[in-house]
Amino acid sequence: MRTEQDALTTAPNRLHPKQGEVIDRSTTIRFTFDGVEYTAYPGDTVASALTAAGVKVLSRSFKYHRPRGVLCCSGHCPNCLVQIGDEPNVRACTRPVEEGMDVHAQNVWPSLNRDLLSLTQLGSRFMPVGFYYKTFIRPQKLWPLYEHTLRHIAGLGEVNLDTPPGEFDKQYLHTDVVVVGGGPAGLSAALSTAEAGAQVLLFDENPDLGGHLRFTVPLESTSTTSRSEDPDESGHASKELPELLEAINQQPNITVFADTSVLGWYQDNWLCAVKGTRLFKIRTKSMVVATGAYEMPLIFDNNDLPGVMLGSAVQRLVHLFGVLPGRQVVIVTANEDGWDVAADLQSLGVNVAAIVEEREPNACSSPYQDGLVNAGVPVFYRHTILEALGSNAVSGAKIARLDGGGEISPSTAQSLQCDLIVTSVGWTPATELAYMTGGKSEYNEDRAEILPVSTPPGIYVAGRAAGTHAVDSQIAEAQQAGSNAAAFAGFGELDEPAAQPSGVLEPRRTSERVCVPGKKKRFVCYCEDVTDEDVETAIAEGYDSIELLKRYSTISMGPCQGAMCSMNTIHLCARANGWTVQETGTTTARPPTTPVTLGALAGQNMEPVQTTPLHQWHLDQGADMMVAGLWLRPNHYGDPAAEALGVRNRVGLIDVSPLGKLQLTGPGVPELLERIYINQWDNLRVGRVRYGVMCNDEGVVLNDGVCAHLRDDTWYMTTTSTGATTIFEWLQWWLQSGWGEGVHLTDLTDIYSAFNLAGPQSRAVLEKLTDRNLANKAFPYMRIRSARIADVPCRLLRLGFTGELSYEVHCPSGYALHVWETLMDAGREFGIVPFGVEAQRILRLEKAHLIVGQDTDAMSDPLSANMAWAVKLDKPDFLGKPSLMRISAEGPKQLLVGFKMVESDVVPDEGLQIVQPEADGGLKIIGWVTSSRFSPTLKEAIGLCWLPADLASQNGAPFTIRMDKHLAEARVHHGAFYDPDGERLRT
Amino acid sequence: MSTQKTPIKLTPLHPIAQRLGATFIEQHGWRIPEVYTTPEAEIATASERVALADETPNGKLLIEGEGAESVLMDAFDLGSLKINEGRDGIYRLRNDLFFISTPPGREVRTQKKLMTGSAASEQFVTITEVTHGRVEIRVIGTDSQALLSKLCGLDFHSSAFPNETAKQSSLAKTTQLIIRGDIGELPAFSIIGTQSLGPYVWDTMMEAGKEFGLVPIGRAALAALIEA
Amino acid sequence: MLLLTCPNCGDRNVSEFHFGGELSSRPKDPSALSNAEWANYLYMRNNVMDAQTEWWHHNAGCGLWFLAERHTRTNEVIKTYPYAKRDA
Amino acid sequence: MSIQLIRQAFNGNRPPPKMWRSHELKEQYDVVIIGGGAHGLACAYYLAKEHGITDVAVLEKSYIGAGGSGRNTAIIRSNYLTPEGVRFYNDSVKLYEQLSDELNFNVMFSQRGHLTLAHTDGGVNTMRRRAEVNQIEDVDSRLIFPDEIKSLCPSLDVSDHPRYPILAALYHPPGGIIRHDAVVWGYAHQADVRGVHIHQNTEVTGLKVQDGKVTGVETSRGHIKTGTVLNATAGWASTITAMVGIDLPLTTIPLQACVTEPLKPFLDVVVVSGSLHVYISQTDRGELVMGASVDPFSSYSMAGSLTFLEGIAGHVLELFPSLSHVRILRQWAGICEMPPDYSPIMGFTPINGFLIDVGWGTYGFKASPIAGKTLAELIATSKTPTLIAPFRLSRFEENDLVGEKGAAAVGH
Ligand SMILES: Cc1cc2nc3c(=O)[nH]c(=O)nc-3n(C[C@H](O)[C@H](O)[C@H](O)COP(=O)(O)OP(=O)(O)OC[C@H]3O[C@@H](n4cnc5c(N)ncnc54)[C@H](O)[C@@H]3O)c2cc1C
Ligand SMILES: NC(=O)c1ccc[n+]([C@@H]2O[C@H](COP(=O)([O-])OP(=O)(O)OC[C@H]3O[C@@H](n4cnc5c(N)ncnc54)[C@H](O)[C@@H]3O)[C@@H](O)[C@H]2O)c1
Ligand SMILES: Cc1cc2nc3c(=O)[nH]c(=O)nc-3n(C[C@H](O)[C@H](O)[C@H](O)COP(=O)(O)O)c2cc1C
Ligand SMILES: [Zn+2]
Repeated sequence: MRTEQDALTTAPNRLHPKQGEVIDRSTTIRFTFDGVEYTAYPGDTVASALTAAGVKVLSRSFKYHRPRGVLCCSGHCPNCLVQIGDEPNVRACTRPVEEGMDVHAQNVWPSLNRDLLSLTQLGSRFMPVGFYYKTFIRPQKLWPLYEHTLRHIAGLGEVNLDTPPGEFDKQYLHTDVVVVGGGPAGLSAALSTAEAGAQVLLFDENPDLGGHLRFTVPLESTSTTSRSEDPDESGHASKELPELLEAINQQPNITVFADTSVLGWYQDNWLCAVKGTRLFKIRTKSMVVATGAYEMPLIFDNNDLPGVMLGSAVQRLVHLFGVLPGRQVVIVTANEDGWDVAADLQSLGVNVAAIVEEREPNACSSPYQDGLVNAGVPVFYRHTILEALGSNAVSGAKIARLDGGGEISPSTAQSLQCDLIVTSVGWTPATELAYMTGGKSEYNEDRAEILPVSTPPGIYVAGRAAGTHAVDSQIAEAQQAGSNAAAFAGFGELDEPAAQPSGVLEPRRTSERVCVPGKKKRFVCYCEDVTDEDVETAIAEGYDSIELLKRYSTISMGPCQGAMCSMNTIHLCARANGWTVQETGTTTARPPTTPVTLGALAGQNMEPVQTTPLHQWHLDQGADMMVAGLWLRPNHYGDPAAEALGVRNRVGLIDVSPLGKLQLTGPGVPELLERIYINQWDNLRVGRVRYGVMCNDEGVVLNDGVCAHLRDDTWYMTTTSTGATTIFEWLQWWLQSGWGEGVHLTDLTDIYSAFNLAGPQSRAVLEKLTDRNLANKAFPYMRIRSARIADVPCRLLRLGFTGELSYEVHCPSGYALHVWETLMDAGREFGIVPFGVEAQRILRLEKAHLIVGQDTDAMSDPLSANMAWAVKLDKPDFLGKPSLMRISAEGPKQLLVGFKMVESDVVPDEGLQIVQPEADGGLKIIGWVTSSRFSPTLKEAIGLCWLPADLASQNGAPFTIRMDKHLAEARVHHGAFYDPDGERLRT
Repeated sequence: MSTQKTPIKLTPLHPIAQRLGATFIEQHGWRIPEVYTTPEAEIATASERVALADETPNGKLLIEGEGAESVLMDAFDLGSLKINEGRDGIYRLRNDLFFISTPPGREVRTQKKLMTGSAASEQFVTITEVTHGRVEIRVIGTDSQALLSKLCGLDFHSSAFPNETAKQSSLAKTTQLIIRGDIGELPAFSIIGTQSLGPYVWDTMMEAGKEFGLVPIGRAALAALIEA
Repeated sequence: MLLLTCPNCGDRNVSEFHFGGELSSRPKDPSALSNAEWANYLYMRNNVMDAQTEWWHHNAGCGLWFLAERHTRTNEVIKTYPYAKRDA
Repeated sequence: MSIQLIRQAFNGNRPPPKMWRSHELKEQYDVVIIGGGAHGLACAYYLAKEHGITDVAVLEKSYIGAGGSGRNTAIIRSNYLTPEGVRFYNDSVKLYEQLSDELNFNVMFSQRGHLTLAHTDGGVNTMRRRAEVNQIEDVDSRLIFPDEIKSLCPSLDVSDHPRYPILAALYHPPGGIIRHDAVVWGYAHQADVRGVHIHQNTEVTGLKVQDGKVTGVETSRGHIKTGTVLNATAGWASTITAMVGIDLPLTTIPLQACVTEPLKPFLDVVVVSGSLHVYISQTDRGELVMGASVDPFSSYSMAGSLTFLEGIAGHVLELFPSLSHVRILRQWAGICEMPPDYSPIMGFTPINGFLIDVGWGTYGFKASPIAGKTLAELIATSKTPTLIAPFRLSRFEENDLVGEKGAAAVGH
C-alpha cells in the first residue's frame, strides 16, 4: 500500500486538506488511464484524480479529433467522456474513481497523444458544416466505400459485445411535492413546502446537497471581506449551507434523493429520475424546479484547448477535490463570478496572472475587486481574450482591448503566459424540466438570459433556474415557490406569485458577447465540433431558423444536448439573421436531461410468461417448449409424427389449458350469442355444444371456438388460446356498450385446466376413471357433461378438432396434475402418448380444419375462409353481417381450400406463393400456402392455401407452387383429407 | 372405475416450493409448504423485513350483479361497502362486483349460502367460485410497501391504501387484485391473480425483493404470525 | 404518464387502460345502409385535433369500458364518465 | 470533392449559395401543396422537373421537415407483403438509389441490409410469405436462419432464448437508412432552383370550394387562388380535409423514437423485431436510432412518453443484452395517420382539384420519391398512374383494401 506521500508525489496538483472537500485522504485507491497507473482518494472523480496528477488531455473530439480536457467539471460537457471497462461515454468529471478502474480515452487512433485522425483538421478548410452533403455524390457506386471510412472516424466509446446484462431495477414514488435541485433554492423550497405539511421528495444529482454552496462563497452584496483574508482553514465559507442542511435533516416530511438525476417531466406530473442502476417513476402533485444554471463557455480562437476551463469547474476542483488545475491563471470574465474565482485562487496562493474583464472598472461590483487589485493582481479592464495559445494544452493567452463600440482593437493585442484560462462569462438557466412541462420562455434583456415566464399550474421555478443569482433573493423566492407548491398540493393557501423574481435588481451576470472573432477555430458546440463560422455558413445557405440550423450543423445534438452551446447558438443565430433573441427562439427541450442507460430504463426483466399447472411435468418429459402468445406450451415430446399416429391409432393426451374459457350467465345470453357469432344458436339445448365463429363488423374472422349450454342460464364458451384476452375484452365492450342486458361474463380460463383425450381408445381410458355413462348414445358427439374423473368434478366436452373420438376434460386447476397423471396411468395399457401442439397441427390439417391467425389473416372473411356453412345471413343482425352480405352478393374473390401435392413427398413450406407463369416469363401471384405438413397417416403432403375462387371451387384442379428452386404441382382438394365424413368422431 | 390416488390440489407455486426445499403438509385437500427453513427464521424475516407466503388455498368467490350487494347484506349481515372497501373478507370491486375471500375450504359453504340467498331474492346475480383460477401470494413485513412499490404503480402509503381495502391494478405488468390485510401491526398485502402467471409473479417478486432479504415462509410461520 | 380517472377505481396510470378509439355508434339498422354508408361507419374517422369523446377500458383493473373527453393535441383529459351517463 | 466545396474553401468571404429562398406570398398559384415534408417537396420538384409546372407553392406551417419527415427513423426498404405494395416501394427504393446524383446533394443512402426477426412459427411463415412475394417481384429478399443472422449481426443474441427466440429473419440487402433531413433539403433546393416557392411559417387555415371545385387556400399569411391543392400533411391530414367536410379513414397516433450517444460502429444492418416492436440502426455518426410501434392511443401531441423509453430499452436489451450501459441521449415523437389497411391513400377526393397524399402511417418516408413522382404525374395529366391505382380513396367504399398489416404493423 502506498503512503499519502506517494500519492502526493504522483499528484502534483493536489492542494492541502481543506474543509468541505469530499475526498477521504486517509487511504488511496489505484486506477489506470490508458494503461498508466494513477492514484486517487476515495471521493475523487476520474477527472479530479487525473487533473491532480497533471493529466490535461482526456479525450479527442468527435469530428476533428482535437485534444480535449476538463471544461465544465459538472457532467454537462463532452470533453471528458472516457471509456471505463465495458462502459462507453462515461463523464470522467462526475464518475467516482473505484479501485482497479480501467479507464481509456475514446475516439483516439492510435493513441490519445498522437492521434493520426486529428489530421482531418488540416483539411478542415474543405470540411465546412454540411461537408458530407456536398461530397461523395458521384460516382454513387463509391459511396458505400466512403461511408465505411467515415463511420470508423465517427462514434465515441465502444461497446464490448461480451458485456454481461447487469442488474437494474425501478421504483414508483408518490408524493405531494417534488423539488429538483439541492442548491440554496431547492433546499429553501423543500423546507417551506415541508413546513406547510406536504410530503417532499428532494432530488439532486450530486452526491451531497448544497448545490453551488458546496464550492462557492455565497455572494452577498453586503459582503466586503476579501476572501484572501481568511484562507485555507475557512474552507467552507457558506454560512447558509450548514443551517439549511441541518433544517433539512430535522424535517421529517422531506426525503432526500442525492446522486439522483431527474431526467424528465411527463404528462400529469409524472417524473423520471435515476440513481445508478435504479430508475424512479414519480407521481407528484406539484414541483419546484431549482436546477441552477450551466456556465456558458466563451467562443474565441482555440477555446477548446485543454486548460481552458469554466470558473465553476475550477471552483469544484479546488473546493471539492483539493485539486488545482493550474499554476498560472488568466481569468476572463464579465461578471462577479469570475472575480470570485480569482479571489479563491489568490487565497490559495496561486499566481493569478491576469483578470481580463470585459466591463469598465466602475461597472464591476465584486466584493473582492479592491482586495485583488490591492494585492497586485493585474486587471485588464475592458479587455477580452483573443486566443488560447498552446498546442496540446494552454501555454498562454492572447488578449486585447475593446474599443468604445465594443470592437477589438487588434493593435492592443498582447500575449500572457499561463497554464490555465478560466472563463466566467455567464449562465444558461437549467430550465429543461420547466420547458418540458409546457412552460413558456422569454428573453430577458436586462439579464441577457432566456427565462421561464410562465409555467403550468403546480410547476414553480426558483433560484438560478429562474434567473435569480443572489443567495438571499434565491432563498426568498424559493420559499415562496415552496409554499405555493405545497398549497397547490393542498397544504395552505396559494400566494399570487410575484410578477418578477425578487432578484430583478441584481446585476446582469451574462455577457452578450459570446464570440470573439479571430483566425483559428472557435468552437460553439464541443460535442460536434461546430464553429461560429459553421453557424454563419449554415445560415447563409438558408438553414436560418434555429431548428434548421440545429439539424444541419448538428449543434446541440451531441452528448451535452445544448447545455454548453444552445444559448451561444441562439445569440449567433440571432445576430447572423438580424433577429432578436426572442424572435430566434429555442429548440424543444426533451428528456432525458442527462443521458441514461438502457439498463436503468429497462429495469428488472419483467416479461410475463404464462404456464399451465403441468409445466413442470412437460419439462420433466423433455418437452420442446414453444412460445404462443404469453404461453409456453409443449411443441412436441420428441417425435410429433409418432405422437400424431399415436392419437390416430390408439389414444393421446394434450394439455390445452391455455384455451380461453368464458362463462356467460343470464337470460340475455341467447340473444347475445346470436349477435356475436355468425352462426345460428337459438336451438342449442342444454347439454349441447356448437362450434362458433366470431367476426368483426368488417366481416373479418376474429376467433373460433365452441360454446356449450351448461345449465338453464349458464353457457360455457371456449376461444383460441392466444385470442382469449382479446375476445374477453371485445365481449366486455359489446356487453357494456348496450348489449349487456341480462348477461354476466366471467373469465374461467385459469380456473379450469383442459386436456384433450383423443383417439379411438379415449373412451376406454376415460371409462376407467368415471361412473358417467360414456356410451355414444348417452354422451354423443358435440355434447357437454359434468362428471367426476378420478374423483375430481370435471366438465367433459365431446369434440373433434383432431378428427378422432375425443373428450376435452376440463378440471379445476388445482387438480390438474392429479387428473393428468391419472389419465396417463389409465391410458398406459392402451399405449397412450402425450402429444404437443405440432402433432395437433398435423391432426387438424388432416381434417382440413383451419387455425384462425394462421390460415386466416386480418383480411379474411368466413365466406372465403371455407366457413360459409357457418354463416347464417338470414339471422336478424350480427357482427359482420352487412359486410358478409356484400361479399356473398359479389362472391368471394379468393377461397381457402385444401390441396395435395402431385409429388406426394414434397412439402411446400408455409408462406410459399401460388403462381401462374405469364407470357413474359414472369410469374403472377394467385395465392399462397397457409398450412402444410407431411401427413404421417396418409403418407403424403397436404395443406391449405388461398386460391382464386374459380380455381378453388374445382376439386382436383391443378395449380403451381413456387418452391425454392423449381415449380411444383398441386391439386385442389375439397373436404377433409382424412375421414371426410367424420365417422370416427361420432362413434 | 378405479382410482389409484386420492386427489390432491396443488398450487401453481408448488414446483417452485419444491425447488426451494420446502416441506409440505396437506390442508383442506391442498398440499402447501409448511416450512422452508425454520419457522423461527421465517417469522423473524417477516417481522423485520419482508416475506412471501403462498395462500392460494384460500377460498375465493366473485359475486356479480346489480343485486349482489343486497344478497350479500342479507347473507352476512354486512353494512354497505364503498368501492375498494372490504369487511370480513368481502371486498367491493365495482358497484356490481364483489370479491369474497374465505379461509381454505370455507368457500363451498359460503357459495351455497349465497346461492340460496340469491335464489330467494330472485335477483340476477352470478356467483362464481374462482379459487382454482387465482394464485394468492401474501407479502408480509415492514418492507412490504417498499417491495410492492418496485412492481406496481399504486400508492402504498397507508393513507392512500389503508388496511382492509382492495384494488385491482397492474403489478409486474400483470393484472392483480391487491388486498391489504395487515397482520397485527405488520403490513401485509395479498396479491391475487391469474394462476398461470403465478410462477412468473412469484419469481419477479423474489428477484425484486433481494435487496430486502426477501424469503418465502411456510404455513407454520404464517400461522404463528397471525396467532401473535 | 397520463392519469385517467376510471369512473369505478379512480385515478390510475394510463398504462392500466386500453384505448378503444373515438366514440362512434354502430348503426341501429345496418341492413338499411348502402355499401357506402356501411363503409363510412367501418372506416371513416373524425380524427379531430380537439376535444374528442372516446372509449377506454380499464383492462388492468375493474374491466370497465367508459368514455373520456380528451383534447387530442394536449392530451388533457377533460372528464371521464360511464357509458350509461353519456348523455348527462 | 465538389467544385462547390472547393470554391467555398477558397472564397471564404463570399456567401455560399442559398438552398432555398423566401418569397412574398403570390396571389395565385397553379398548384398549392400543403405540407413541407419530403412528400410535398418531392411532388413540387417532380412537377417542375418532369412536367414543367413551376408555378407551385409549398405551404409549411413550421420549418420544412418539421413533421414526420424530420422525425422518422429513416428506414428505407421494399420488402412488403402485397404485390401492389412491393412494386410501389421498390420503385421508390430505385429512385432513392439515384437521388444523391439527381439532387446533387448527398442524401447518404446507406443500403446496409435490413433484418426482420421472427420469434415464433407464425412469424417465420409471415417472413417466408414476404420473401416469396418479394422475390417474385424481383426484390432482393430472403429468409435466413440464426447462423447467417449471427454473421450479419454479431451483437444480436441468437442463443437459445426462452421468451423471444430468434428463429429466422427476413433479410433484405437493399434496405437501409438515409439522412432523412438531406432528402427534404435536397428536394427543397432543387424545387427552389426550378421556381417553386417554398413558404415556411405559413399555415393553411381554410380551403375555398365552389361548386364542388377547389378555388383557393386560406393561410396565416393571406389568401391564395388556385385550382389544384394537394394535401400532403401526413399526421395532420384529417385537419385539412375537415376544412371541406371530408372524413378520411385515418387515426392520428404518435410514434416515438430515441437516439443514444455515439458509439464506434458495431451494428452494420438495420434490425427489426415484430414481436418486440423495435427497430434499431446505427447511423454514420455512431448513434443508435431506435423506434417502436405506435403509441397506445391516438393523439396529435408530440411530447413523448416515459413508457415508450422503458419499453424500448427492455426490448432492445432482449435482443442486444450487451448494450445495458449504452445511454439514451434524446427521445422525441412524431404523429402518424394510420389507415385501417396500412396502405397509403393517394389521388382524387370527392372535391374537384383537391388531391390527397396521405395514409403514410409509420412507413411513408421511404415512399417520398415515388409518391411525389406519381402524384406529380397525376396532377399534370389528371390520370392516375397504374402504380398507385390500388391506393385510391374509393377502395374503402369498394371494399378493395390493400392489406399490408403483416409487413407494416411495426412502425417504420
Ligand atoms: C418516429 C417516426 C419514425 C418513422 N420511421 C419511419 C421509417 O423508418 N421509414 C419510413 O418510411 N417512414 C417512417 N415514418 C413515417 C414517415 O416519417 C412519414 O410517413 C413521412 O415523413 C410523411 O412525410 P410527409 O411529407 O407526407 O409528411 P410530413 O413530413 O409530416 O409533413 C407534413 C407537413 O405538413 C405541415 N402541416 C401540417 N398542417 C399544416 C397546415 N395546416 N398548413 C401548413 N402546413 C401544415 C407539417 O408541419 C409538416 O411539416 C416514421 C414516422 C415517425 C413519426
Ligand atoms: N461558480 C459559481 O459562482 C456558481 C456555480 C453554480 C451556481 N452558482 C450560483 O448558484 C446559485 C443558484 O442556486 P440554485 O439553488 O438555483 O442552483 P444550484 O446550482 O446551487 O443548485 C442546483 C442543483 O440542482 C442540481 N440539479 C440540476 N438539474 C438537476 C436534475 N435534473 N436532477 C437532479 N439534480 C439537478 C444541480 O446539480 C445542483 O446541485 C446562483 O447564485 C448561481 O449564480 C454559482
Ligand atoms: C434519424 C434521427 C436521428 C437523430 N439523431 C439525433 C442525435 O444524434 N442527437 C440529438 O440530439 N437528436 C437527434 N435526433 C432528434 C432531433 O434532435 C429532434 O428531437 C427530432 O428531430 C424531433 O424534433 P423536436 O425534438 O424538435 O420536436 C434525431 C432525429 C432523427 C429523426
Ligand atoms: Zn377501474
